[in-house]
Parts: sequence; C-alpha cells; structure tokens
Amino acid sequence: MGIQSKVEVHTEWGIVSARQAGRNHAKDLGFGSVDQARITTAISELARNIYLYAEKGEIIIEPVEEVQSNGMKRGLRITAKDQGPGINNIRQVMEDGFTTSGGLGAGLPGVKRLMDEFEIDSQSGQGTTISAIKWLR
Amino acid sequence: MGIQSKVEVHTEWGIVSARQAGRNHAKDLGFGSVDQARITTAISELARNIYLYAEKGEIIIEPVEEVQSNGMKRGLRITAKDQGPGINNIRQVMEDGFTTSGGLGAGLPGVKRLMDEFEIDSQSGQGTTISAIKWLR
Amino acid sequence: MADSYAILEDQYKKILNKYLQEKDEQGLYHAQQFSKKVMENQISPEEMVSLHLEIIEDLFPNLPAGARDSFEFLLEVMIGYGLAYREHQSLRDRQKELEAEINVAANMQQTLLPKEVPYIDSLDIGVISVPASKMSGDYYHFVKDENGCLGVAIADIIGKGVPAALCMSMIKYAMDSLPEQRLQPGALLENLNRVVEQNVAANMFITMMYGSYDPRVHHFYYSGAGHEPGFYYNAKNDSFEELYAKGLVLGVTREANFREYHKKVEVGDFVVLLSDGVTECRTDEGFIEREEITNLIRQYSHMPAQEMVNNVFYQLEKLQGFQLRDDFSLIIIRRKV
Amino acid sequence: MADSYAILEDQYKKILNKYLQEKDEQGLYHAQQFSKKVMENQISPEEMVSLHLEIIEDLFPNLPAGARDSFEFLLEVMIGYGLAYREHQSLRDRQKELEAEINVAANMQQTLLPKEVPYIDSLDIGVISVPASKMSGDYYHFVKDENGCLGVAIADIIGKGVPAALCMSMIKYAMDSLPEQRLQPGALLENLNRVVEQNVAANMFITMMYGSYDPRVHHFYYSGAGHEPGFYYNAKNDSFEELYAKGLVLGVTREANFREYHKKVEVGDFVVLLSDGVTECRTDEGFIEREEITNLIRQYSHMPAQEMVNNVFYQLEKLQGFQLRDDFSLIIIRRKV
Ligand SMILES: [Mn+2]
Ligand SMILES: [Mn+2]
Ligand SMILES: [Mn+2]
Ligand SMILES: [Mn+2]
Repeated sequence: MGIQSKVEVHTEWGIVSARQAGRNHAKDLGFGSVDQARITTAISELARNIYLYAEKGEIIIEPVEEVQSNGMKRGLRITAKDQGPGINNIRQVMEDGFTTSGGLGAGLPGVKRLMDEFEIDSQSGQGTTISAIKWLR
Repeated sequence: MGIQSKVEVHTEWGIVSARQAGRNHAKDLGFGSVDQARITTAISELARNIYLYAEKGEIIIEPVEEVQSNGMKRGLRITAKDQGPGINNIRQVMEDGFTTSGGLGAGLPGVKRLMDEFEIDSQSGQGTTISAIKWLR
Repeated sequence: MADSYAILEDQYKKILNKYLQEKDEQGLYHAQQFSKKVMENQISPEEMVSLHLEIIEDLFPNLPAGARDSFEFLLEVMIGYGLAYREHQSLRDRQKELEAEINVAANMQQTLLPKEVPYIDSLDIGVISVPASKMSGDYYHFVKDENGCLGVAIADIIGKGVPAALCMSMIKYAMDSLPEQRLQPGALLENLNRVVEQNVAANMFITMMYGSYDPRVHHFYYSGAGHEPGFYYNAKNDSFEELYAKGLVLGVTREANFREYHKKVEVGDFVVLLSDGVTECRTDEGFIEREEITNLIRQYSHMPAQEMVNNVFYQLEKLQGFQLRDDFSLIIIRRKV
Repeated sequence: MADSYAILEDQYKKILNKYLQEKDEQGLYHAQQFSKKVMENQISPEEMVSLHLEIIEDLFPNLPAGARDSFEFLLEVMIGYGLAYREHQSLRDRQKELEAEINVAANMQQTLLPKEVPYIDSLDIGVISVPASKMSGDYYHFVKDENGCLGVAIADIIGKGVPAALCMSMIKYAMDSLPEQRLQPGALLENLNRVVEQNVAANMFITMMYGSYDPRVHHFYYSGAGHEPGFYYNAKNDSFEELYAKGLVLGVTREANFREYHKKVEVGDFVVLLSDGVTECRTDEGFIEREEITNLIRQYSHMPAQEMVNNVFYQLEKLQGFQLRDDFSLIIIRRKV
C-alpha cells in the first residue's frame, strides 16, 4: 500500500488540490490518460458536492491492492467525507437521468460510472461518506 | 436553383458516389465541415437503406431556396427513392431508440435529426420516397 | 461479436492511414462505418478521441508539443460526453423494460373488458374500444340479469395512460361487487358514486352512462353521470336525437342522485353510447361536429352493428392521421325485431 | 441562459490558451467545468471536436497538413456520437413524461394502502412497504373487527411494476367487497382465491398470508397461500422460529383449502410477516440467509416496532447498494403487555 493523501475541501481551491492529488496518484500507479481524466472528474464531482452542499469535508486518495487467484489487483480509492446535511433519499439521488444539476449523465450516477466500485453511506443529518475504487486493467 | 445530381444506388459504390455528390454540393453552398459531415452521413444512411432493403433506387441532390420575409433561405435537399417493399408501420420506424440495427441514434430518426426537414412517404409494397432538407445558417 | 480495443485501434489506424494517402470520399465512408462499429462495441466518445490522438502521435512525431497538450485538455471535456453516452445506454435499456411492462399491463387490462357481447334474440349489438396509447381509461361492461334484461355501462376516466388504467380496474371490481339487485340505472350509479368517492384519489373523476334494456317490452332505461351524451336513432323518421342524462360526475360528492330516463324502442331503432374520444376527435381543422358523427353512422346504418362501429372508427382514425388523442369507445344496440 | 456558440468558442479559446501556458490542474478543472457548460447548451460532441480543431488551427498554424486532415476523418466518426447524444436528449424527455405518469399512478396506489396502523392497547405494530420501482406489487392491509380483533394481510403479486400494480388494486377491491364476517384466515383466503381465479389473468399469481390477532386472549391465527414464511420471536428464549403456513398460491385452482395455524403469544413475543423481497435480498455474494434477517431483527429488538422495521429496511437496502430488486414489505406485531 502506498501513502495516502488527504485534502480538505472548503473552497474551490480544495477541489483543484484534490484533483491534483488524484492525478498524481493515478499517474504513479500507471493509469492511462483517459482513466486519469475519469478519476479526476470523479474527484471533482465529489469535491464539488462537498463544497456546494456540506460546506466542508475531505477527500482521501489512496492506492489499494486486492489479492486475486491470478495475482494482485491494484487500484486507487477515493473517499469523500463530510458532516453536512446528509442525503435523505439515496435511491433517488442514484437514479439515472434525473439530476437537477443540468447536464446529461452528471451527478453521483456519473461518479459511479466513472469508477469501478462505488459505495455510499449517508443518513439525513449525519453527513455522507462516499468511497469509490478504480482498478488498473 | 443550381443543378441537381442524381445517383443510382445498387452497389456500395453507389453509396460512396452519392456521398461525394452531396459533399460537393454542400461545399459549394458554403456548409461548414460539421454540417458537411452531417449531410454526407444522412446520405449514407439513406443510400444504405436502399442498398440493403430495396436493392436499387436513386438519390437526388439539389440546392433549394425559399423566400422569407427577411430575404432568401438557401439549403440542400436530398431525396431517396426506391420501388422496394416499402415500410409497413411508419410510426414504429420513426420511433427513437428502437432501431434493431445496432447503434444508438441510428436509423431514420437519425437522418431526421441530421437534417432540418424530413418527409417520408411509403406504403407496404409500393416503395419509399424520403426527402430531407438542410438549411444554411 | 465484440472486437477488442486493440483490434479496433488497428482497424482505425489502417483506414485513417489510407485516407491520409488517398484523401477520397471512400475513406470518409469508412470513417462513418467505423463510427457504427465503435458504438456497437460501446466505445465512449472520450475513448474514441484518445484512440485518435494515440495514432496521430504515432504518425506525426513532430506534432507541436502544445497541440498534443491541447488534446489532453479536450479529453477532459469529452469525459462529460462519455458520461452522457453511458447514461444513454442505460436509459435505453430501462425504457425498453418499461415499454415491455406497459405492454403486459395493457394485455391484462384487456382481460377486464367483456370477452364477448351477450346474445339477446331481438338485439344486434356492436362495440369497439381503442386506447389512445397502450393503456385505456375508457371502460365498458355488459351484464344480462335473470329476467333477460341487458345492463350496459360505458365510462371514461378523466385522464389517460397508467393512472387512468389503474382507476379503470377499480371501476370494474366495484361493479362486480355491487349487490346483485335488479339493474336500475339510477340506483346503480348512486352506489357506484359512493364507492368512487371513498376509494379514488380526490383528483380522479369518472363519467359514466348506464342503461338497462328490457327486451320483453323493449324499453331502454338509462341514467348518466356527467357523461358525453349518446344518440338515439329513430328508424321511422331516419333521424337522430341526443341521448342526454343529467347527473354529476362520479366521485364529486358523497350523496348524488341520478335521474332515470326512458325510451320506448321500436323495430330498427338503435341506441348509440360513446366516450368523448369519439366526439372530440380533433383534426387539423379543429374538433369535428357531432353532426358529422351521426352522418357517418347513418352512412353505415345498413350494416350489422359491429360493422357499423368498426367503420365509424376507421373513418375517424383516418381523419386524425392515425393518431388518437383520446381513448375511443363506441357501442350500438339495435332492436332487430 | 443559453450562451451562443460564439461566446462558448471564445471561452474555450481563453481557457485552452491559459492551460497551454500554465499546464496546471486548475486549467483541467476549467476544462471539466466547460464540459458541463457545453452540454447544458446542447452542443453535440462532434461540434465540440470541431470547435477544438478550429482553435488549434488558429494557435498552431504550422500543424502538419496530415494532422489537420486526420481531424476531418475524426469528425466523420464523431457524427455517430452526435446522433446518440441527441437521441439521448429526446429519450430523456420521453422518459420524464412516462415517469411523471407513473408517479401519478404510484401516488394513486399509495392511497390503496392503509393510511394508518390500527391502534390496539396491548400491541406495538410496525410496518414498512417499499416498491422496487415506483409501483408496487406488494400489498398489506389491516382491519379491526367489532370484537377488537386485528386482521392483517400481506400479499405479493408474482411480478413487479405496472402489471403487478394493476393486479394489486384488484386484490384491494376484492378484499373490500368480501362479506363482513368474522375474520377467519382460512375461510378468507378461500373466498379470495375464488375471486382471483375468476378475475385475474391466467399468468398472474398472488401469494398471501392472512392473520388474525385476538387481543382478548392473545392468540394469533394465520393461514398462508404459498407466501414466504414469516418468523415468530419467542422473547423468553430469545429465539426465532419459522411462521410457516402451507397452502396453494391464490388463483391456481378454483377450490383450494387453507389450513389454519395458531400461536399463543406471550408478553414480549412478536410476529414478523414479510414478502420475499426481504428474504431474497441479493447482494454481490448471492442471496442473504434467513438467519441474517433474524440477526438483524434481534439487533433492533429493543426498539419500538416501527423503528425496528425502518432499521432493518435501511440495513438491507444498504446491503444491496440502495437498489431493491423486489418490492419489500415487513410487518412486526409485538405483544407489549
Ligand atoms: Mn379518459
Ligand atoms: Mn375521454
Ligand atoms: Mn411481486
Ligand atoms: Mn416479491
């Protein structure tokens, strides 16, 4: 396991720093340029959610490994944590095509698509933790 | 009105010739490169439909003009004619997202989207005539 | 069937190279064919751009460094399109599923309608009911009581589609569970009104006409709940009159009264019951007149009742360019002898 | 709100230029933000690629001619993505319309469920019922008879979505129209079976468990029609046992018999009724075990019944990544004193 990076997000600068940290890790691990762009886009979206809805929180970026029958799987995990208002109806937020925030394909379903694994834990009033992994192919 | 081009389609070469004729007209009329590509794609689709389902037919390409309150509107009309089996259920064929022929966005609804105006006349057993216009902006 | 990314990359390199040498339309036609292929292989647009970039970096080693960087920038922009592209795929799958589901529901709904028209010696009955979309908010119902009397209902739920269909199934079961008394139209509507008022959402209303035909004496009794008036055809005078029944729409108030009307039916006369989808048939020139309907009916009046309703429907469907704007139901009951 | 193409072009030129000078992450962040902006302005992907090309031709006049041609080729490929992109927009609009219709129908369906849990002194009752999609094929029902006995039904229509919802409304009206006798589970299911057999399409089946709780003597009587077994919690031993009732699924044969079972309920004991959406909760590792459900229930058993069912639901929903694969219904009835 490599070192982890933790970036505080409470300004737009924090979003850029989180992206930068993510891109560095992704490059180090050997992700191609499309996957790099996907990972940073996912980080952007998560960090922006924190900035917009929770005011502050943090993004943690860390390399992960998983032992498999045919060797070791390596990847990058992004975790976004905040103590904001939380999400009332996760199922609705995860639904396709119904983000109020403009564009097609955006929002948390977009983050889920950009990454390989996705987990969300949130309850109204108790903050949100989202964790997502991209595996090296 | 400029000269019209008529291309017989009964081989794949016919498709390429029809595209070429369309591109020449489109360039002459002053269409930009994206619109040129759209027009040729529409011609391709129509010519391919003739080739695949009616065996033979023709593509006619001609500049068109329309008098408007604020001057003259100029554009390109593509007409695809065949004496093939015709279309049984036009409403179904024009429905989005349900082309059996693979890709997203393809088929006649795609042609309609690529162009500005679209008309279809077909009855089972009586052949099909499709006419579409792209206007210069 | 799926080609690997490496195979596609190789193909793209070949056709691009050929195009750069020959610069002809055939090359661009290959590009379009390739477009279909990558989409069948679910390559997203940002992957396509990246594939292109890799290849031209190879082909043009002296590409200005800035130009190469600019594509990294473009790639970042294309990611958004990639997301839209993949959302599209899943949306399309979901839509297909939904469509299939509604087809099943529409079939189920058909089973709620009478399987056949009841046979009564002296009567000739025709009925047609066609939904505007897949599911119908019109309903009709026939019942023959122990005295050989024919009960006939025609109803229209205000609204269309799935909600109206749900409401329509309620009406069916409500009618099934009414006490099996003699079929008096007024009393029946009063009962039904109470059920609707209690069970149906406040913003759902149902109009209905209910009639009872006594073939022993050839009297037709009927009451209506805000429903589109039908017609009565008088054979002797070859004339139509309105079959109107005053009454509140079902579900508006708890207690409502429905006046009962009655007609003495002579040989050759017929009763026409319909939903407003027949009379509010809208063409490019606006709604058609009720008189145009009666003219149409008269035109086919020499035919059996079922052929009459079939023909009237075909003519009105054609008038609207084969796109119904409302559910369409038409019933004709003629005294034969 | 919509920016013109010229304004977008100008913005893109600026941020791209800035990026080429500074080559920093902030520049790429701007690219991503720009991506959202062009998509809000419904610029298709091929237009985006063309815009990019125009600008780099401007910035790098010494771009190799072949490189420039290669983008004409790429543009041809991108047209296909542009079509998909615009189909996506229209599909999304249509889906929203359909979704709106189904929302109305789902609200109507909600009105078919009991508005509140009946109050009975000695009992603590919790209930949760959540559809997998918008419309539910699960149904539950409470009724309190003149002796203060509580009748409780839980049913699952085989299938989901709109067709199941249509069927579910039938069950509701069928239950409403049953003669108001004393609620004997076996007899009630026999009656209901006849209604289902007569009225529901041959390929629609309904499983149901019906129970009657007599709070005067604290006996729970129950019968089942092919329904997922519930649980009985014995407080004294802190143990769960199956609440199984043998019986055919409703609608299979015209005449069916349903055995009646019974339990003496002690203080602190509770009855758990559920639909198979609870037990057939599917995770990445396969279906969960029934024991995992009882462990979960035990974990929350110190709470009021409503909080118990809420918490169990939340945990199982989470286990499935917040995507229910089947309608989920869970009822807990606990003897308080
Ligand atoms: Mn209606
Ligand atoms: Mn109507
Ligand atoms: Mn079900
Ligand atoms: Mn189920």
